[in-house]
Amino acid sequence: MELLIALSIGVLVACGVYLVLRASTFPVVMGLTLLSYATNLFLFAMGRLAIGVPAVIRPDATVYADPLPQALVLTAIVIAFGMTAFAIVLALKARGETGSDHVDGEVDS
Amino acid sequence: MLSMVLPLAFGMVSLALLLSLYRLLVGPSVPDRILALDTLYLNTIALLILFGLMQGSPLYFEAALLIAVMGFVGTIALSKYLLRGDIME
Amino acid sequence: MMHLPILPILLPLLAGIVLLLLRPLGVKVQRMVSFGAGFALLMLAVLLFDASLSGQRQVYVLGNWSAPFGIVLVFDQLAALMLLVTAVLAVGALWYAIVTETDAQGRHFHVLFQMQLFGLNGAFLTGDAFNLFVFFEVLLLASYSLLLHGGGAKRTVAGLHYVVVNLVGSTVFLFALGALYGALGTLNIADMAVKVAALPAKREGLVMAAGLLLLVVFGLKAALFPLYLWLPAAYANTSAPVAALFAVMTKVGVYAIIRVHGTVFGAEAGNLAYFYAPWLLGLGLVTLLLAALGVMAAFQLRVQVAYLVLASVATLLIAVGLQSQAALAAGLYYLVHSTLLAGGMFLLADLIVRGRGDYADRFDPGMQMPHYQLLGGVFLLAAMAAVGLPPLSGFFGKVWILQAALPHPWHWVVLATVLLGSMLLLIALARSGSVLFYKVKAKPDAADPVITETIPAFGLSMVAVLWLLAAVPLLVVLANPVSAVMERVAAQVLDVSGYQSAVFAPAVGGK
Amino acid sequence: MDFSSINLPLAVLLPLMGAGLTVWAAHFHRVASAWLAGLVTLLALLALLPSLVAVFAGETLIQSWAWLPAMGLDLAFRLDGLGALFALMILVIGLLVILYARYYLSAKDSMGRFFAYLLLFMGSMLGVVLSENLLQLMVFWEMTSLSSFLLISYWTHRSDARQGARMALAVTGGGGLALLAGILLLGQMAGSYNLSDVLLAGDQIRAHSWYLPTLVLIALGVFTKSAQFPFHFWLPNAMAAPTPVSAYLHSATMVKAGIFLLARFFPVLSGTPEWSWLIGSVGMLTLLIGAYTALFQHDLKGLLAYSTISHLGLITLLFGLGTELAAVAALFHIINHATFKASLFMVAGIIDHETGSRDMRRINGLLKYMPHTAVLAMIASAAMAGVPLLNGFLSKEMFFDQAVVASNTSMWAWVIPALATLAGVFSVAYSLRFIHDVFFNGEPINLPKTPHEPPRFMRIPVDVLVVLCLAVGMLPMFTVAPLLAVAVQGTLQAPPPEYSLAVWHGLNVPLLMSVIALLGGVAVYVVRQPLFTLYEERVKGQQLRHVYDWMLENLQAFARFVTQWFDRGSLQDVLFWVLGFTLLAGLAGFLSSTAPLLGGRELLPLDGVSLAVGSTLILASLLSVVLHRERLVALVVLGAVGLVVSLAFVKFSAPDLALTQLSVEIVTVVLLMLALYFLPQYTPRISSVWRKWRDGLLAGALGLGAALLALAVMTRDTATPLADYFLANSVPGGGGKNVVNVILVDFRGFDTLGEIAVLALAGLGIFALLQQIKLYVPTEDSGGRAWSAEANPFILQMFSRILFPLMLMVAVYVFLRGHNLPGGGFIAGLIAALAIVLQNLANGIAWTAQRLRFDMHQWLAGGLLVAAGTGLVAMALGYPFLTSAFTHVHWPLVGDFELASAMFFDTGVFLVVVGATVMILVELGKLSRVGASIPKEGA
Amino acid sequence: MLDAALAVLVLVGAFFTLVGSWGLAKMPDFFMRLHGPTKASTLGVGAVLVASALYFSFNADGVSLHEVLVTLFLFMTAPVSAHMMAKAALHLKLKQVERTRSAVVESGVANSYDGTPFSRKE
Amino acid sequence: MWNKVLPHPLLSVFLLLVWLLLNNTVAMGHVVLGAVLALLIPLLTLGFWPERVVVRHPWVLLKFLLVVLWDIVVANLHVAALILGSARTLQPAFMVMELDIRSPLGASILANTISLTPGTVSCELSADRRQLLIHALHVDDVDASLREMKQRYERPLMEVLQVC
Repeated sequence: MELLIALSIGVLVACGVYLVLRASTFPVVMGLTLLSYATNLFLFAMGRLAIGVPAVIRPDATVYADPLPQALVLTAIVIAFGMTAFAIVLALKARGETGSDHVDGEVDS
Repeated sequence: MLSMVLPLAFGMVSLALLLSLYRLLVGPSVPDRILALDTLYLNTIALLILFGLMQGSPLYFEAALLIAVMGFVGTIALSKYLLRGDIME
Repeated sequence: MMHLPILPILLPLLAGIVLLLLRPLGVKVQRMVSFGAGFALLMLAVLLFDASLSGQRQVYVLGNWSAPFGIVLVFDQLAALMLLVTAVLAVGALWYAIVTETDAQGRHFHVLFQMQLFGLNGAFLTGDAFNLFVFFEVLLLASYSLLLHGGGAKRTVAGLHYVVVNLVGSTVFLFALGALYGALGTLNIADMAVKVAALPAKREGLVMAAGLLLLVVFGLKAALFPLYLWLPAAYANTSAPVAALFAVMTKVGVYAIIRVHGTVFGAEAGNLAYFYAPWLLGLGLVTLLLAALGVMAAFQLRVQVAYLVLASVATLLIAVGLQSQAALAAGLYYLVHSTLLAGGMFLLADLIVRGRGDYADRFDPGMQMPHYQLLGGVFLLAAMAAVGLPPLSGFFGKVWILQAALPHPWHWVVLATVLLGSMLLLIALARSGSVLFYKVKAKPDAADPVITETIPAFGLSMVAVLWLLAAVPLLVVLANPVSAVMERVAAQVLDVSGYQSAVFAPAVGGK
Repeated sequence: MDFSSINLPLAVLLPLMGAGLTVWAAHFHRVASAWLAGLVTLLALLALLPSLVAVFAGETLIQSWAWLPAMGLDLAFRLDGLGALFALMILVIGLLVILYARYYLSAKDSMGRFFAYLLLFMGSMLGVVLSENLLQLMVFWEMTSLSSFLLISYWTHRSDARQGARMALAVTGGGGLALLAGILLLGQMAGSYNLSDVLLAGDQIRAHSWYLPTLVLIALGVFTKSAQFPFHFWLPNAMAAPTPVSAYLHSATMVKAGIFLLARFFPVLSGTPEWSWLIGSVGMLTLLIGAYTALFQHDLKGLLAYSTISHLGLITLLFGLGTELAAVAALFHIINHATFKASLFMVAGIIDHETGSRDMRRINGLLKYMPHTAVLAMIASAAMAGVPLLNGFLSKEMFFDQAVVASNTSMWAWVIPALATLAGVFSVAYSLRFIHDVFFNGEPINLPKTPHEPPRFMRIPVDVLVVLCLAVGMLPMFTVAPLLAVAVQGTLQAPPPEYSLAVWHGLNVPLLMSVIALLGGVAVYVVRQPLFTLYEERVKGQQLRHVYDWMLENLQAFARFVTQWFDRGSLQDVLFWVLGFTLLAGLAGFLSSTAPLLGGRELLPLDGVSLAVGSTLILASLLSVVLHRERLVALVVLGAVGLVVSLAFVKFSAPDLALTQLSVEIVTVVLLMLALYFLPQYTPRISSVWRKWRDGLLAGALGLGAALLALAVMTRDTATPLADYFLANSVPGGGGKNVVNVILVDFRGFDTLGEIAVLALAGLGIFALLQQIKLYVPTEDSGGRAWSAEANPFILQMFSRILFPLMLMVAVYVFLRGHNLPGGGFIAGLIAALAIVLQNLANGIAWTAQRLRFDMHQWLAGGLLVAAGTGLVAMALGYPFLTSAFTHVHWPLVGDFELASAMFFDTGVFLVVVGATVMILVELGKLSRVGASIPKEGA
Repeated sequence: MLDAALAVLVLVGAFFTLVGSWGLAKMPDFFMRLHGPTKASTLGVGAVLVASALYFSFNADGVSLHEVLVTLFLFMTAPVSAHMMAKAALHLKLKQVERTRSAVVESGVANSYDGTPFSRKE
Repeated sequence: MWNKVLPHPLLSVFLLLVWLLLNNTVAMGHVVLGAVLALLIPLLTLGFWPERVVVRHPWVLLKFLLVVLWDIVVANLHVAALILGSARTLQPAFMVMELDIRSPLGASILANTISLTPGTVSCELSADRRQLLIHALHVDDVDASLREMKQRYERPLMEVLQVC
């Protein structure tokens, strides 16, 4: 199972990185979104994986998943959302100002 | 008995998931892919409820509820994009 | 006063909220509130700095959850120093923005400005690695908007690059933090140091990788080679008060390295003690050379100043990389000098841009600008300080660092690089000053733009420039007490066990 | 405070402070600044006088205060014989130059500025010679370079002045940096930066392994400052300065600073073969080249400049010889050279001033126009040539003598005296040229002005100096002897050796050499024509300044090349470096330890469903890359990826995360769609194949790295039971069963405060960004079809309105249960926001805005205020910020329920999330109404 | 008895879910694909939800009916989604299999919302 | 007066029900809370429902709902068979239904009902809301099929909801 998660993280990172390195703003933002998915999964996995344990305190339960990484991921998700939103609007702004979707502000060719 | 059929049910829903993924992969048209995504949402709800049954935990309900509510918005927005481009006007 | 450490965080936050609420009351009210808050922050920073001189660390246990479980703020001399520098810079930048009405060129300038301070101060005070991440994001997002304040194609493109690069940086930050948490099981910086000191050998590679990833993140903020490419365009194309405030942004990265790496991988970290230092030193040297070449290659003043910022950060990182108390003290001295100087220079560059009309700050001979004597004189002083010529603070900072480098095995390289860098800066700045102030046309060409007769609000603008540049002579005149403080700050920073015992001391009060 | 304990710094500070005053004084009357400058100089001289008595008695005065003790930098001044000699030269000649300059400067020139610079320089120079602390010496040293830059570039409109000044600054400032390094090393070796200590540590230093580098570095400082070969080229170019500046800086002071340093460090560094070779050979070369080149200058000041170079070479050579007597000769020549060269420069200035030209091919026969000046010039030139009965002769004799003494040591012995004589020959020749060409040699040719004698006071300084030349030359024992004696003592830090200042030493080898030099000089001057031709054809082009220019140009080009290559303003490049470096850093981290990559923790078994879900994730991500050109499709696929990620969170027992991820993912997709409307629908193919491979490889490597990093952690056990604390304290301490939520709003509520601040900032930032944005609004889709005419499909409208209250209900539900069950303010906020967004989607923004009149700014402010206020209440009650409290309340009818402060905090979160999300999406949605004003690109 | 009912419901639900996706994957044109997921899957999910409601009503304390809500939501949203997607497909003039009998003039479908009513094809 | 406080009593009842369903409880506390919300939310969203919705024959509505539910189940089996069978034998069709129902809500519900019942998806509603374009997966007789739908769904809906 851990292998599968690691593989997923790896693929997400690879896809995200590849898209981030593209020359137009939209793929870059998509790449950033993929990267944030990868980050969330990674951060979450850092609390180790646990299947079928209760998510809230129950009198009869003794084993729980590590809640801290979950809280961190929540924070990270929110922040990534704000950042992505900003980035995409900025991409629009750049298009408005430079007339181009190219990340370096040159006219699309 | 439930515990016996659950793996089977999981298998069927997983297969459904993969079939939807297939449609997502091959398209061919954009509405096809939107439909595939919509179906993925449905499959996911089923999967979640099955999880809940397997774990005996009611905590998966909200996720299902949310998908039912939110997935709809996604599909609507995508369809409207095809129709109007400007989804909020 | 128990709540002292959190006040520098709360003050700008509340100011930001109040500004947002008072939005309908118009720009005048906004200015008064914002500047008032900035000034209050400065007073507070002075007060706190004075309080820190006792050498006592103050730990503020947020939510009354003691470390390592809750988040703590650790207020020590280094934090106090950073707060003070930031506040001084902020007041100058804010003043300039108000008198030149830069703040009215877009929306929400003052809210964003206060939130930027909120983020900065939070980053300086927090004792928790993840909380540091959060404050980094706060200050970054505020900085994105501030950077873009006013608009324009070049600014937007530069902003886009800045934003995307920092988003990637945030991703790496989270990966590094995640790996550290996974390997050490804690997020509190002091606790991390405890865990690293007792780290099983089997986890060393993992922790080192995470530590270096973290160095990438901080290096990105600090503009370390090869991560600095976002900086020149971003700083050169934003509005002057923002660029001035940004002078402290790179220092946040340096601060984070000193704080996080210096504590977690400090003297007690066994095999991992200071393993990052050679990276800093080596990359700092390369950065310095490239920055100096950049200063030479610049075609316009603001780009040149941006590269000067880079050079100063590189010098600072070299000091940190030398990894000795003397070098650190020297580095901190240099930090104060370079931050305020860079802020002043950006404002000065803006005045020059405004004085030269369409020639702006390009290194082409234009018409004589208004107030050229005063501007030229101030430019000369600033340039001297930037190059590191005596009798200004740049010289003392640089020499102190070099002196501290002598016991280090790499002293020849450091000596050669820093001095070569200074040489290049000297040549370049002599040229730019000469072009801007000396090489003026006697009469305009037919195709020339209209000559700028006056600079609006020149006197008031100049106040901000001089406010920031005052540091340059003051650091020299007061070198004796200032250097003594820096030595104590450095000693306190390197005292990891003292930091730990302060953090883990039983909290005051209780539930 | 006793005056005699602060007079040294006072002497230095007076001119420095006077610099500011002169600018101020010039506001009243331009000449006032000159008087003030003179007064200040006089005061400085007076300040020093009381101490001179002690110095002449052989004492060394030191006055010091701590300045930057951590660095070993004290504010420390020292007056000994050497310092006194230089200080007197600086002040006395300074006084004369000020007097001279007051008449030299024309009405157009700003006197305030000139004298300010001059005093600045004077103070710096005094600082150099009076420093006890070496770092402090460095401070003043660089200040002399800087103030000389200002002085040389005084006529800023002249490009030769600007260039000459920059060259001087670059060379001397650069040399200063080398000197700085040398001094740092010296101090490190001596253990102190105080001269007194360093002077005592000579043996130790000479035996140190750093000795040679230190020597070279210090020599570099000396050579650049004192215009020694190969750095001498700046001096002739500095002649663009006003002549008083040349008279002061380039004869008596600035260029002597390097020499001063040689004298200062003589006891510490001299006496080794390295010293002799380095200093001696450079001095010799400079002596010859300077003397030779001087002859061929047509510019008066150029001749004097090269002559100066030559004489500086001579002094350097003397120090390089390393003997005590050579040092005596050197010091003596310093004094002599200062007097005659300063006066010659002043004469050159007078001639320039009165004729309007400095070209010796045009200035001829001035004797009859300005006889007085001519006499002065001839005496000074004769001194320069080393004619007996003048001061130049005495020191030159001593030089020849030492050259002969030095020659005793080697087989090539004759070389040094021979070369010295040769230099003497040229020296005589150019002195002769100066006199003959200018004052005789026919009539002036085509001069701008008719020459006449200068104002009386302009000539007085020259008179004084020439009288000094004569007095020293004829009566050395009664004039210069005491000063020289203390200077020698100060230099050697030992009692002076036996030497004689007599005019006549009998017939000996040095006298013979002098005679040869005089006769040879006359001979060379007589047959100068072929030499001139030779020089013009062969030598003139080979100047070092061209090398300097070439180097500077190439350096500039190199800088541009490197900078533009590395910083080409491309985001792709920036990201490539960042990501590549990240890979490198991670890799280096793993490789620098021998610890195994993976641990031995037992892994969870893999099941079919997970495999299906996992492969969905992987395939969908890959698909989003493959299809990324078709942006809308890629977006759909991205939605699927987000969905599967949230499914994974469910699988691994994190429902809160799943809910959040899911909501955010939908909002993100809607957001991206809103943006996509204004962007091209397809990404053009820009990347080259090579670029794709490069990016692909980097992406793959980083993906692999991330996977390995994840595995490396996951295959090891958790480190510490931090989680146990949270689990144990969540209910009793935080009052909530949902630990994740309690962490968010209580244990780590501060994080959340920052997080909502980020969100609020994103909203505000986006609001600000969208204000002046102008975008092309497409009227047809990418396939060229017109948009559907129906803005708001009817069925959608109806059902979205039905859903609205339901969704709000769900939001409230999710919010209220958050503390104990999965949910909370954030998710609830997103649901509520999405409910509002749905209304905008289905009914249009205007329609919705009419019915929901909220200013989202107030929501943001209110939310932040509520959240922060929760913390402030705790502070008011005497607890730390954000301390939580909860209680159970019993209400009739309703029953028991829990009231927690965290709930208020969560309300703040809710408000901010709704505010920010709605603000972002709706503001973006509004864009199509303000746009449409710019054309589509390419159209 | 309950167990058996649950098992049947779960199996039926999973089956219909599968059938929906099967249809999605198999059908030759978009409009035909639309039928499977929007209905079969909806019903399938509904069945699973009912099973869940039953299960928790009997296995936990108190009646659990909130699964009904999910079903309710789905029944409200799924047709709207389908409608919107169909509209989009019509707008894009997606190809239908040739044997589809069309009661509508081509242009009438494509620009369906220019306000004119559909006209019958003869 | 009541119109002001309780603009949509039906909606409020419905919301209270939803609240109790959500919380899976009929505890007094939740009833009170739910009631408060059920009052507040309609007030908040008042602008979205300017006109009152009048339901005239609740029993007809109930019957309609049951019929639809039954149709969903039965017809789903049918469609499942169609899907699993050979796709080549299917006879898809676009049909136009002339609407008699005038209530906007009614038309929407009808369209949705048709979409929900298997085999048919309502694709397009004309601007005058008098025609509905339906796609059917498999029909033998278009007109018969249309007639049946009108009979089963439109009629009861018209009874329940009529524009006043």
